Amino acid sequence: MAIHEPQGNWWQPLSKDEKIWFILALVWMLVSFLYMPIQHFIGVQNPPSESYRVSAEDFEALIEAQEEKYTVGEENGFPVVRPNPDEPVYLKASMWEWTPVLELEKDKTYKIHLSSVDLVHGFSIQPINLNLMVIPGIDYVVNLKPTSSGDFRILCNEFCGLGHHTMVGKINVI
Amino acid sequence: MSFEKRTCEISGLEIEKNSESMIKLNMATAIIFFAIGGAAGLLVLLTRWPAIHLLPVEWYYRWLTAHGLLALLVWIIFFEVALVHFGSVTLLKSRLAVPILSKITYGLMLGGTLLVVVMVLGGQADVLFTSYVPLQAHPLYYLGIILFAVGSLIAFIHFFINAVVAKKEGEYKRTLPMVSFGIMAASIIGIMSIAHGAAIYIPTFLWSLGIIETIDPSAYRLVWWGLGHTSQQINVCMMVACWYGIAAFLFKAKPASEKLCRSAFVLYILFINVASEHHLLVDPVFSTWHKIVNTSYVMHLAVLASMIHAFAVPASIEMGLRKQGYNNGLFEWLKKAPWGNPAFSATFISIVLFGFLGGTTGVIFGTEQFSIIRHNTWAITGHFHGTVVAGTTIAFMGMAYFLIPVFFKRDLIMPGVAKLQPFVYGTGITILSITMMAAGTFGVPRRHWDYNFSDAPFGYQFDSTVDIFMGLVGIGGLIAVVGGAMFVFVTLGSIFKGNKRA
Amino acid sequence: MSEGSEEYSAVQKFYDNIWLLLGIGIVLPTVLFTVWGLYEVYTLPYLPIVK
Amino acid sequence: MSDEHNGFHAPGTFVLAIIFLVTFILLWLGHAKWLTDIWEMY
Repeated sequence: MAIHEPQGNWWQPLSKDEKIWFILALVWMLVSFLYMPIQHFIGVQNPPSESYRVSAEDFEALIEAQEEKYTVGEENGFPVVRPNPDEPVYLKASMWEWTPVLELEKDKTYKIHLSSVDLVHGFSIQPINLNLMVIPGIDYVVNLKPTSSGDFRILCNEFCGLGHHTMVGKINVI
Repeated sequence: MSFEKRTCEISGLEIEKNSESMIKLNMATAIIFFAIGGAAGLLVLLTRWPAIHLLPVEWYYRWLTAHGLLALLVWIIFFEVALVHFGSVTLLKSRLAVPILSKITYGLMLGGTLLVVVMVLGGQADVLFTSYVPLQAHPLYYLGIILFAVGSLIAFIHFFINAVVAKKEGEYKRTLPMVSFGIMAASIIGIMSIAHGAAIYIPTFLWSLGIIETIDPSAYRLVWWGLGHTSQQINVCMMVACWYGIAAFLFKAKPASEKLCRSAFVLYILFINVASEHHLLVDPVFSTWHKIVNTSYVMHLAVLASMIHAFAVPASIEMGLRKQGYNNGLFEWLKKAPWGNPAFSATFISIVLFGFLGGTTGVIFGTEQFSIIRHNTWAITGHFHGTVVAGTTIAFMGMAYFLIPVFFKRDLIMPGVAKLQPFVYGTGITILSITMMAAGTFGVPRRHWDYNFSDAPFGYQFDSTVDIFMGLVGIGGLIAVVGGAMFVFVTLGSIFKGNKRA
Repeated sequence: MSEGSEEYSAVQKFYDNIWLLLGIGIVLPTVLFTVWGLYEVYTLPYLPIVK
Repeated sequence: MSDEHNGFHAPGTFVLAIIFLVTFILLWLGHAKWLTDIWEMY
């Protein structure tokens, strides 16, 4: 019984069903874990791996410089920025807003720098449901290529204080 | 060695006096906190149910913090402390090596819990379960967590002291019984987990006092999850030990292969802890190799272990029942199994639900790329209600139904209610878990007060299917609350008012 | 080490050694997950800013 | 029992386990499909 000490040598061969099950489970696990590195070579959806440290002041300065250069309008009090696909794009998370509203072109790849100037936030593009973490003091470099057009929302999905549920930003893809 | 003990006529176990009182105390405390944590869960549920939307925003987050702490940590760890005593004393027919340590454990854990609950409900710690820096709570909140953690750390270390004493006094020769071995594995994971807890909560406590200036948010997330996810692996390991235990007590079941089952526990010990990486898959800072090695190459070996257990335990039950004569066809043993015994039905429900709901989704959501489409959505909440609630909590319920008559020497009251309880609770959690995952698939965030975004600068409406799932989560949750209340009434009622046995 | 006449495999001896399991169970994940992770946190370069 | 290490000790459990494995693989494949529906990112 499993509540008594087994006697003697218990290193004994397996029964047939155990053996088959063990091999099936092992093979399936091999498939599942080989998928991860392989997907980095053959897939086009992978978690980005480039990141840097950045101070809140430096990041705010980059956001301001971008707004001066590329602002094309205003929506609900937020500047609408239409960046050049060849240059880095900056998106700031703070309590409780995403700045600026980005206007991106479909099927162009952008290098988007994500950072927070206060707390940890969660970057969640809806309705396509693409989720990343945004950490204060860290710049996360995301190579993003919108493959559908329309109006998208950025929700915050990491708790960031009592206004957390109002933290909604916008991306327009044209 | 001679020490005071009695032989239990239900189980044949020899029960030593010092450990008996600690097991009773920890089990009863666990169930009381289960009741409070469940009530907190009901408030959270009624707030997320769009038709009711009960609590104002600040109280939603406070009760959510309380629900997480009480249901995920306090209920489960108090019960696990009882199991540590059970596995290292009762099953080894030994004695409690250092009785005072058990008392210190209990005092620290209870004191810590009360401090934390007062701080959270007093509005001094609106930081949720994870308290990611730079969110800051009152220093006493961190102190409460530290006290609780130190208490449980002592309990897990106590396992090893008890085992050494038992071996020295000849109570076992070389190999721990399977159930004790599982609880030993859980204790190793527990020590590893709580060491990480100390490594992160002590600096955070000093930071909240102003002694340390800053804490790196990425380092915090890394080390915190060394506590946060690893503590869930204690639960997995304890749950599996309970499966083996119930199978042995009810069916005299022997693990089909000591070699395979023990290897599976060793794989847990070595590899399951790095599953903490699941929380960091879409984080900046950590390299692709850190993510892949920790989730893939290593973690999958632990999943392999779970798949071994998921086969070995029902197989040992099947072999036990076939020996009793239920040998016709493939499934006669399953049909004739003692479904009216809540200890059995809870265990079987736990095995099935943990596998299908919690286990599969855990591996899938923990795959590096799939994390992009599931991270921090409600699907994650659905996943861990499939593991910690449908798996661990239901397994512990089964264990409680078995252990209460053994240790309290009282019969279960309301046997009819007890018989139904695992089915009611299991049904509720299944609906809750599946519909949460479905809503998460559409992007509904976890830990969110208002999924209609009525005060946001840009409005957003989820796909209208989501409304159906939100309603179903509410209904599943209510069924689960009824099942949970049944458990609390039966167990606490039996503890205090059950018929006394000789 | 021999007790009685039976031979025990090396793996069985390893599984019965709870202190060894405790040691490896703490060291392995701590190095693989925590130490490696902290190394990456504290060696992260600063964002090269183009002025 | 002569077939101690050859026969199936628990055929019923084995069938349940295969059902589990198939569910697992289907769910996994579903996620592999849903992943390709999102924007390209690396």
